[in-house]
Amino acid sequence: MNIVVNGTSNIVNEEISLKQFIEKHCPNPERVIAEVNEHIVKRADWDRQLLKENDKLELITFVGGG
Amino acid sequence: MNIVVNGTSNIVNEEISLKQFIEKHCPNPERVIAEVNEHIVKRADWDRQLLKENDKLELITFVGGG
Amino acid sequence: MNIVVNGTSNIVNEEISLKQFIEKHCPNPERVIAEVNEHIVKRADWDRQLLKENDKLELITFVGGG
Amino acid sequence: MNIVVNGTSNIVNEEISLKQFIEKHCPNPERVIAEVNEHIVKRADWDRQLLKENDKLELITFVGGG
Amino acid sequence: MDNKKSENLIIAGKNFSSRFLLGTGKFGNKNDLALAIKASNAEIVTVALRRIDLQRHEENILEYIPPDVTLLVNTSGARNATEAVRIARIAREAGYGTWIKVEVINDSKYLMPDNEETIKAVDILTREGFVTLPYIYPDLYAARKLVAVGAPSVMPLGSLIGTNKGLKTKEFIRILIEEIEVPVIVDAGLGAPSHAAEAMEMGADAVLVNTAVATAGNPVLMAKAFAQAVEAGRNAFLSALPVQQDSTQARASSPLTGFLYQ
Amino acid sequence: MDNKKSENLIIAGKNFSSRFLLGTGKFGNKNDLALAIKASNAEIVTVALRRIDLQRHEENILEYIPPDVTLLVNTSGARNATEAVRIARIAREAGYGTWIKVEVINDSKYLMPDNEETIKAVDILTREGFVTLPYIYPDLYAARKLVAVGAPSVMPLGSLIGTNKGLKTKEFIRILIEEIEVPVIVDAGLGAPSHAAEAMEMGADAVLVNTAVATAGNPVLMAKAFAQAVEAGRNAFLSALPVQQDSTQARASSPLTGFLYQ
Amino acid sequence: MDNKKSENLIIAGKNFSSRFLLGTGKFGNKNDLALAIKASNAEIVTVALRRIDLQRHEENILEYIPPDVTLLVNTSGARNATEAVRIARIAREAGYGTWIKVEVINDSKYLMPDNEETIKAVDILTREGFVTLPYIYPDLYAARKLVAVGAPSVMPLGSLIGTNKGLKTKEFIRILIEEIEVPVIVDAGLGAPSHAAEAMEMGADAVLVNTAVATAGNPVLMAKAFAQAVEAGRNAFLSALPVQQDSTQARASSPLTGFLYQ
Amino acid sequence: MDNKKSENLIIAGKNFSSRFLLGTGKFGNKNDLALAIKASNAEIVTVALRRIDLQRHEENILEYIPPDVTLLVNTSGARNATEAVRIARIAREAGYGTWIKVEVINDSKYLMPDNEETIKAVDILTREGFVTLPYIYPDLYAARKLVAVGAPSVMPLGSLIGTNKGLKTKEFIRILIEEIEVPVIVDAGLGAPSHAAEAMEMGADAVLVNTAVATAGNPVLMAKAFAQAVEAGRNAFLSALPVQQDSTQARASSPLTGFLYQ
Repeated sequence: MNIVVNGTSNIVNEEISLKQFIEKHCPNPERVIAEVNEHIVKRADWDRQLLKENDKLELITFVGGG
Repeated sequence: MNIVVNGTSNIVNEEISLKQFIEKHCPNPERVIAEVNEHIVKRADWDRQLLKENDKLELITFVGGG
Repeated sequence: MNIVVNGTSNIVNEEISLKQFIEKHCPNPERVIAEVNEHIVKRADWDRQLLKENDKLELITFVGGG
Repeated sequence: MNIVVNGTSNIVNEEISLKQFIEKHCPNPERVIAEVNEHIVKRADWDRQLLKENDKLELITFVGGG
Repeated sequence: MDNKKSENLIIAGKNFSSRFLLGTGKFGNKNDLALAIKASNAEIVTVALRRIDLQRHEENILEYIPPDVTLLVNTSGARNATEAVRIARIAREAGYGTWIKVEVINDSKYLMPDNEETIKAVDILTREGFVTLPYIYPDLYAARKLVAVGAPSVMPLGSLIGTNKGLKTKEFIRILIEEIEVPVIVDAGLGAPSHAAEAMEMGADAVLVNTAVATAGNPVLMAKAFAQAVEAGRNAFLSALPVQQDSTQARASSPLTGFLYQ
Repeated sequence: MDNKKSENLIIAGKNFSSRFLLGTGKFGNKNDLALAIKASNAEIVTVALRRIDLQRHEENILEYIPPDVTLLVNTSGARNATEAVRIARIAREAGYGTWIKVEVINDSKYLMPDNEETIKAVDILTREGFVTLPYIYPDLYAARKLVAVGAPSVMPLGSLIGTNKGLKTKEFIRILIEEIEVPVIVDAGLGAPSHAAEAMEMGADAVLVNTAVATAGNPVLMAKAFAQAVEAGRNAFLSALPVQQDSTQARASSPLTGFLYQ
Repeated sequence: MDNKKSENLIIAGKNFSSRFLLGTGKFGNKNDLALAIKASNAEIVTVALRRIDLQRHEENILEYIPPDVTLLVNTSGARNATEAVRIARIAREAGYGTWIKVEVINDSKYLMPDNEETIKAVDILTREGFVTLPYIYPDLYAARKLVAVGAPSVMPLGSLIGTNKGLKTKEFIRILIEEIEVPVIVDAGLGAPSHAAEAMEMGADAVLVNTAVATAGNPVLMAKAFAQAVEAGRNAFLSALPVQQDSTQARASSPLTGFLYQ
Repeated sequence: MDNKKSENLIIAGKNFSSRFLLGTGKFGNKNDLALAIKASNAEIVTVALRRIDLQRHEENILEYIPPDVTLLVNTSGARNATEAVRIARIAREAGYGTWIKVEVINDSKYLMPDNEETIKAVDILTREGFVTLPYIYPDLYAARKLVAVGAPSVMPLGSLIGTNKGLKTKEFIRILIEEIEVPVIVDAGLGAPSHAAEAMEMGADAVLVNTAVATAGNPVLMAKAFAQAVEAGRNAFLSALPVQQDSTQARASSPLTGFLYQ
């Protein structure tokens, strides 16, 4: 299953929820803001959001800025 | 007959063409550009343009500008 | 007896000490610094310094300055 | 015989006039201004000015300047 | 305008006793950021959003910002109104408030803000309940339109971002101060406390600084220096500065005549 | 020079924690002067001498200056070294110390200090035990000579007295700061706190202000504003200001790429 | 861009050997205007339109402008795009060409141009066959849009109309020069030949001056002075100016060592 | 002073129609120097003296200077009056006239002229029949003394030698122009024709440029550009420039009311 994460293709073999994906790949899950296909998915809903072929994920966080 | 010339009301008693009006009132008719009711009237047409009650005349000329 | 005080001639009729002169003419004697003929006269010496014909007095004080 | 030319020591073996020295060492003798021991020697006098032990020569020229 | 002289900076009904806003970019050491906020008493700080780098552990910028500080989320990265709106919504969804610095830039060389797109974004975001502080090139007409669509403040640039050149737009920011009723916050390009003081002296309501603090040798002390300069400039504005004398002639502050002279 | 970074301003062995000096001329209300000294924490203030006006009751300026403040007697009115020396001696005789601002002006239009006469006066006064702070036009050679004859500080002008034009001599004061080992105190012409901050940012050791404070709408608040600006500028100097970018190109303080882009 | 270095100023395919444009307002004596055009070799001059005063005999400005000069009719008085378009049409109808300086101002205090309305007017007028030279506040995005809708040149202001303050917008006009391919003509606020030279040195294609010439003591000589300064600045641009040295250190132009020294 | 408005520059009784002086240092190609003199119509050019390099064939600078040009020999390299006098005497002995630019520098970092030593040198040289043009830091008192000892002109610096920073000393050169009766020639630091125009506009009698011409991409065209700017500035001075408007308010050059309005 191909998933585009922050503009880069990723191959995911098993069925996986957004929550599982983030916890597996992000060093600080508690900082992450997630969009799937340009819609924000609230943290409370990460668990039941299953990733699908060609989903476009944006994983975003706060950084220093002016 | 009331005619508004450059924003000011003027009473005109006789029937009069645009050409006659301009020649009577403007010191330098050859410098004048005339609009009647927001439409430009070419110099060649001044003669046959008769002024009517409530006509709005703009008599304009070139001046120094930056 | 003529005395020049701060550049202006003054006629003084009686014999008078510097101390008396200052106390008579200056609103705030305690603020005054006195020169007689370009020599500073200390406050302690005002009493015994008698004014003489053509003495040049400078009576000076502190003021605001930048 | 030691001669200091423009601040540097030079050994000169034979007796030599200022004119000869300049013509031997300077690419453009016609541009040279010469001082010997802080006195200017005019071009007309170069011929008869013989260099002596410990003479201090300044050989100067015009250059671009602001 | 009378509210130009109010004690506090008031934006969208919220009172701030500090008129110094701090940006959080470019800090080499995040502890310096925390200390700089404290040293300057900044009550509003900006942050930005960015894609996570999956390969690298990054520090959480928010941990270094005290909870009582108002977060202002910068839409930097947006090239048009649509993208700015999207970033603002993400920020809100993430639970970080509704205060947005609307920054729309479609020029990668000079980083000039696009006023027209910014107006569009402010219009949309205001309707959605955001408090928007638009970052703009100081143009009177653009500022008027921003106020008309609901911006509770405008943030004109002093000079190009990151150049430290100071108040190159002074003549035009002055017009905004005189003509626009909402607070004018000078943002971008202020490279020294004297620049911040100069902005405040002419009546700017606040300033925002980032680069000059974050890249200073001692960012914490520099943050304090800027905050002091902002207060100095504010007090000078309230005191009514004397005017510059245009003649080339001098005017004595000490008494020059009548002593030692005839 | 290392002492350029010392915490206190040190002149002739005396320590001052404030780097703001206040002139006392032109105050409309003498109570404002007292309050301005307090509000600014000035530790050195200048006064001048003048012939008494026998016709008029005048207030005693000294009553408005706290006793712990160092009085600096200005020789204003002196047109040459001899007159400056005479004024200094009068001041000392009157019991008001030995700290003298040596100001020699022989030009009634621009009030430019005469450096050469000033050097002569400092030379004489130093030998007589005075502490002299010479007011000068910022000329490297004159400053060197003043130090050579014993001046423990130099006070170059920022712009013409009373003009409020700021640091018109910046390029040349900078040279003094780099080359002269004694404290450099910028005097005259500073018309706004931003000017004072700018002087301090480049490493001036202190500033003296009179006209801009005394003639402000609110002199007390303005005195405070200047003092704050001096601290701001000092802190910025100690923090090492980042440099201005000379290219016309901007430099982002926020991350601009990698988000919302492909 | 290479055409930045072309010998002639080329606008809408028409070649001009002079890069100095003259405005005709405010001349006390119309003969001075005629002589000023001649003395400066101006090839483009602006005029405006106004309602006739029926009570007063006024001179015909056009009689003082040589027939080979390109007339540029200013839409001054227009507060929005519609009014600017109307004025342009009147000018064309009157037989005076199709070259229009599009000036839209809706602010009677600062006389700032309204870029957005200007863009709309240029869009309409270009479709109607006019050659439009828009007078703008120097904003990169506005300039890009003007070029996109067909403006063959842009005329950014140097400072507020009639103030003679010079190139206060320098940083932003520079961006236009670098980024915009059509000629950039600096208009408004240039108060001295040195200002005009400065604009040309950084690569402006031409300048337009009115107030500083018309209100000079000797307008004819001043027109010549501006034209000379424009040529000077142009030649300097073509020669590639050396850069300013940023250090405070000097660099000798004369040989300083090796002579009279040991 | 009336002679400030004379058509020619007059120094020591000699008339010059050009008010542009050219320095000859730093030219990469000596042919460029010859062409630059011609292109600029310079009538006075400076040269310097240096020890011959015995190892290297050097070109003769004098061959590139037309015979009708007045040579001004710079005493550069002199650290005090004695050395300056010695250089002047050498120049005269060599047959190159009696016109000397007296330059005394005892500071190898900033290359600031030592006014006091310069005055001494001018005093001696004037008695020996030289025509001296002293290069000075613009100090009113020093200029007065130079005139008193016979200098027929003074040459104050605009900014540090070779920095191209322009008229950093403007406020103080203006004082010389107003107070000193001999011609004031601005020398050093002028980096662009606009700087030269600015000096002339305020009434300087002439300018001397070297670095900015010699190091330009095209020195010949740049020399011409400076000469044009000098004429432009001179004409502007003679025309009486209008003043800058200090208010922030604009003043229309076109008629703005009465048309299309009610």
